Amino acid sequence: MKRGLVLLTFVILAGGLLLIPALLDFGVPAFSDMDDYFLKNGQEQTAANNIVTAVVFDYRGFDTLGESVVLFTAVVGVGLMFRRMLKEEEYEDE
Amino acid sequence: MFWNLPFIAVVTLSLIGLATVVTKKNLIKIFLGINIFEAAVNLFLISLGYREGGIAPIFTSAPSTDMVMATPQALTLTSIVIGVATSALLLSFAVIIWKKYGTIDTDQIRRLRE
Amino acid sequence: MNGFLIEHAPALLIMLPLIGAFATPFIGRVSPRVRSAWVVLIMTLTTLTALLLASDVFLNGTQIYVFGAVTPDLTVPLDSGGIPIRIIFTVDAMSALMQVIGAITGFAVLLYSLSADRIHSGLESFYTLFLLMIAGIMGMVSTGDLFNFFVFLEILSISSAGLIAYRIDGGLAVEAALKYFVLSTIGAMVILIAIGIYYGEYNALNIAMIASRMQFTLLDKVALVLIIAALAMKCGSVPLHFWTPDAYSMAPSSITAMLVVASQASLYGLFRVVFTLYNVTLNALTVGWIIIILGVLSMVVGVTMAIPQKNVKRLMAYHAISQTGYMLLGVGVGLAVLGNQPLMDSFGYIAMEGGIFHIINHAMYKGLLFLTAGAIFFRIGTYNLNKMGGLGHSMKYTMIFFIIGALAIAGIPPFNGFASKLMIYESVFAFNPVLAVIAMVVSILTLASFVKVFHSIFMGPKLPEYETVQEAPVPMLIGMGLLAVIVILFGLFPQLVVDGLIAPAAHALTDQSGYIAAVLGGA
Amino acid sequence: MRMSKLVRTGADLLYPFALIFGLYIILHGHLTPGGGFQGGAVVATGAAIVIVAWAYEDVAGMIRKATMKVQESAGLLLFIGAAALALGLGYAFFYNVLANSGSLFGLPVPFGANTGELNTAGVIPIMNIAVGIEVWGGLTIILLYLLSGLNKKEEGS
Amino acid sequence: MDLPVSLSTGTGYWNPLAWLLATVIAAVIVYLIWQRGESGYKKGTAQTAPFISGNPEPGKEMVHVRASNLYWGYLDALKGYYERIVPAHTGVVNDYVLWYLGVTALLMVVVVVFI
Repeated sequence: MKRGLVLLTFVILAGGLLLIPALLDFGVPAFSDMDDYFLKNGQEQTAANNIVTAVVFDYRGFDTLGESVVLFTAVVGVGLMFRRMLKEEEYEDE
Repeated sequence: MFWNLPFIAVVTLSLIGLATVVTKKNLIKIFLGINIFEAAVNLFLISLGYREGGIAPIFTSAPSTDMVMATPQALTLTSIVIGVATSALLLSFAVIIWKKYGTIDTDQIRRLRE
Repeated sequence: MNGFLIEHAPALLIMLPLIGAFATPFIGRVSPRVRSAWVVLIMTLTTLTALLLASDVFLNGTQIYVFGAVTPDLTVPLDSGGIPIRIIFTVDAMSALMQVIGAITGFAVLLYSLSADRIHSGLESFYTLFLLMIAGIMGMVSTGDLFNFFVFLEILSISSAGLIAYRIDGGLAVEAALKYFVLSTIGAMVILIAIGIYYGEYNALNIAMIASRMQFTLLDKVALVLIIAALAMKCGSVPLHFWTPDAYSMAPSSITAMLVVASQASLYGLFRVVFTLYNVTLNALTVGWIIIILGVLSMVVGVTMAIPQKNVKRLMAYHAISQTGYMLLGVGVGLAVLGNQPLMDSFGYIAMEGGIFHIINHAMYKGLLFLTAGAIFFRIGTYNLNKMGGLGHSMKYTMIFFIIGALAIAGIPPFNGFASKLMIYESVFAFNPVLAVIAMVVSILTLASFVKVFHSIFMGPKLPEYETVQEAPVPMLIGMGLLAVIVILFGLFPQLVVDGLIAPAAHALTDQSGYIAAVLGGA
Repeated sequence: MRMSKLVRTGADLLYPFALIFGLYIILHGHLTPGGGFQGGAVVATGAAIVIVAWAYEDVAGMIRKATMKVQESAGLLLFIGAAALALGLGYAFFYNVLANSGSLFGLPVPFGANTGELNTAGVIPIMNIAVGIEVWGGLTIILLYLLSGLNKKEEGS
Repeated sequence: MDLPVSLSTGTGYWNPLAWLLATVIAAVIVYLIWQRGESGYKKGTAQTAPFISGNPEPGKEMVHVRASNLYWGYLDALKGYYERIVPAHTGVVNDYVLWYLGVTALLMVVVVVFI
């Protein structure tokens, strides 16, 4: 019963996701105006040869801030897990 | 259909990753499944930006100006770093659970239920 | 100066908590007192910025902030042919409302947390994560860019997971955090697939840009399904709610109150996608019914699961699920009649206003209830209802705050829960009477369940083991009191709130062309 | 557990090279493939090699968690400071104030392929350095924490 | 009576202040009735001690009805429902992910196939 449901779920998910290769063409994007703008003007506007870096740190710099914040958050979280606990913190309550 | 092989690989990889998460009972294997799924998503993003015959969008000594799209590469970079952060936190959870419960079998990690 | 502040308020709203979070590890070295003062300062500034921004948005309409442009309002570069290329924050009335919720709850929770979590170690990391959580919520609700939304969603889930596991608690808290984090990571990745689909189809990441190009092809349907399922899971609607009771019950109480706001930020994302990204291009009736069914399931299963619970926070967590159902129901009814202007005017807008009003009400009274549960735990050291009793003799103020919260959640006049529930009942009755009846029965069961909780915690004779229990400390009472005052004020003057905050938010949510015009400039 | 002397010496020798290669990737992020994240990860890999070759107790003396924490926060503050520089000058947050300005990293670049000039791209190299510092500190500290957690378990059992 | 503070709910309206006024009036009436009652009650005398057919008063923890004893009849009446719904919360993370994927698949069928 459960095995059948798992199988059915995955078949449906596979069907849904296979619409991506069926409808999107690899190597031939339908629109590319935003990226053409980056490639055409990015070098002059940001004075960076590497357009990916120009996108990462200039056009989408705010995402990059968020991304380094994610790393920072994970570090703080990991540090919190391995902190030295005080005696009175060690309780268990169901 | 066949020329969309990268997207088919994306679908296959994500199903493998999700199936791992659903069927495996070992926490580390579940995390590996999540990582496979993340890899599939990253592959999806990066293959969205490919244009036939394009080169990497870097002008330093570039042989041509016919380049692939740059944004998906930036998105993938972000997504990879987020994946690293996620894996780190998940692994530290697994370490603590191993220390406190003495097991990483998900059938045993169910003191919170109902 | 004031003009500068208002112009850059969306950026400051993210910047302030981030700078606060980055500097907290340094400042924590000096002394705990300085660290507390620093965190309170940062949170006060953030709250003031949010209120300033909200007042500006409600007076002058949608505010735009373009990161990295020459001026913050230059959305479309002149030579780009009308496409936005940078990350744009689009703060309309709905976003401003969510920011106000996050700021007020965050401020009250911080005051409470200063004394409630005093006994723990690792507090500078705790407050760092707390500020990051605020930044995540603020970013999620104000961004106008899908990938940026994903990034803030991840910030929010990682910081929440760290905070849920904070008390470790013999591994139980870590178990809850693990379940939450596995689910939310997979959900976020699924959202990223959907974002990739939009990008591949329309080569845009800006919500307004995608909305203006939206075709509702087969792939858009797939993306819609992926996003709806992931965000419904993040906001804890049945049958995707399984992480909610675990995470809510094992987190520190102050964090649980913030988790309520966090799940509402996901709810906001769901509404934003459905209303702004798709709007009438999708089959509003079907998707509306999907959201209504999710809502009804959440209401019924949430409240029935709550009644037999023995852990007070777990019980309240199931009620949080049940109340989320009301919001989904109200807004779902609005969605189901979207595009049909007569029906929309007769009850659609009222239903949506009810659902959105319930969001802010829920954040206030559920936050209050979780804080009272935390205050009780602070004094007696257990959440188990079977071990409690007779605390009304010694914790009078806590009891009063609990009564206010419990009556508000059960929809008893004159508290704020009644006002929003009444709006939902009457408008949903016009749509489908059966749904309204279910909503009322759920409300009665909620009252019954809270009568049980009230009886077991506060009623009865003073138990011998709690002979020496005292009232909760004053800072905790201030935090609870702030939320209680808001609950009462919203209950006494609902029309002012609805006219001033809720109706603009509901209209902003349905007004897709206004949103697109604000970003793309009338195109 | 400490590895053999050969491995330890090899790791010590490898570390400066990893450091320099990582710093190269960080500094040339705006000209060649790479950038702050990639370079920071390379440097952290160097630290990981040292950690693998030596025992945790030895490494805890060499690479201190507190230093790494300060380094990480400092990197982030530098990053957000570089972004907030534009606010002080009256532009929007994250505006690239230094690009094409003629001052630090301010040489203009015409469109088209060129050989690359280090002194370009405005705040992008500064942000690359900031992110590089942050990722270096962050990844190293994650390794140290995970290792210290495992270590305590061995003592207990 | 259309005060500016009353909340219109589509088909009706709701005025908390009028409700509050009515509550105060009702409270006053209740107070007046209550005042006419017997006033011979004195605290601290044998009047206030519980009388259980002459038996001694049980301990405090015996008197208090604990939470798990409440709503016994309700839970018993809905036994069939609870026996199904409670075990669904298994606490196994694999099952939770499976629920999530299952709902995604279900929505996929509803949205992609049927509309």
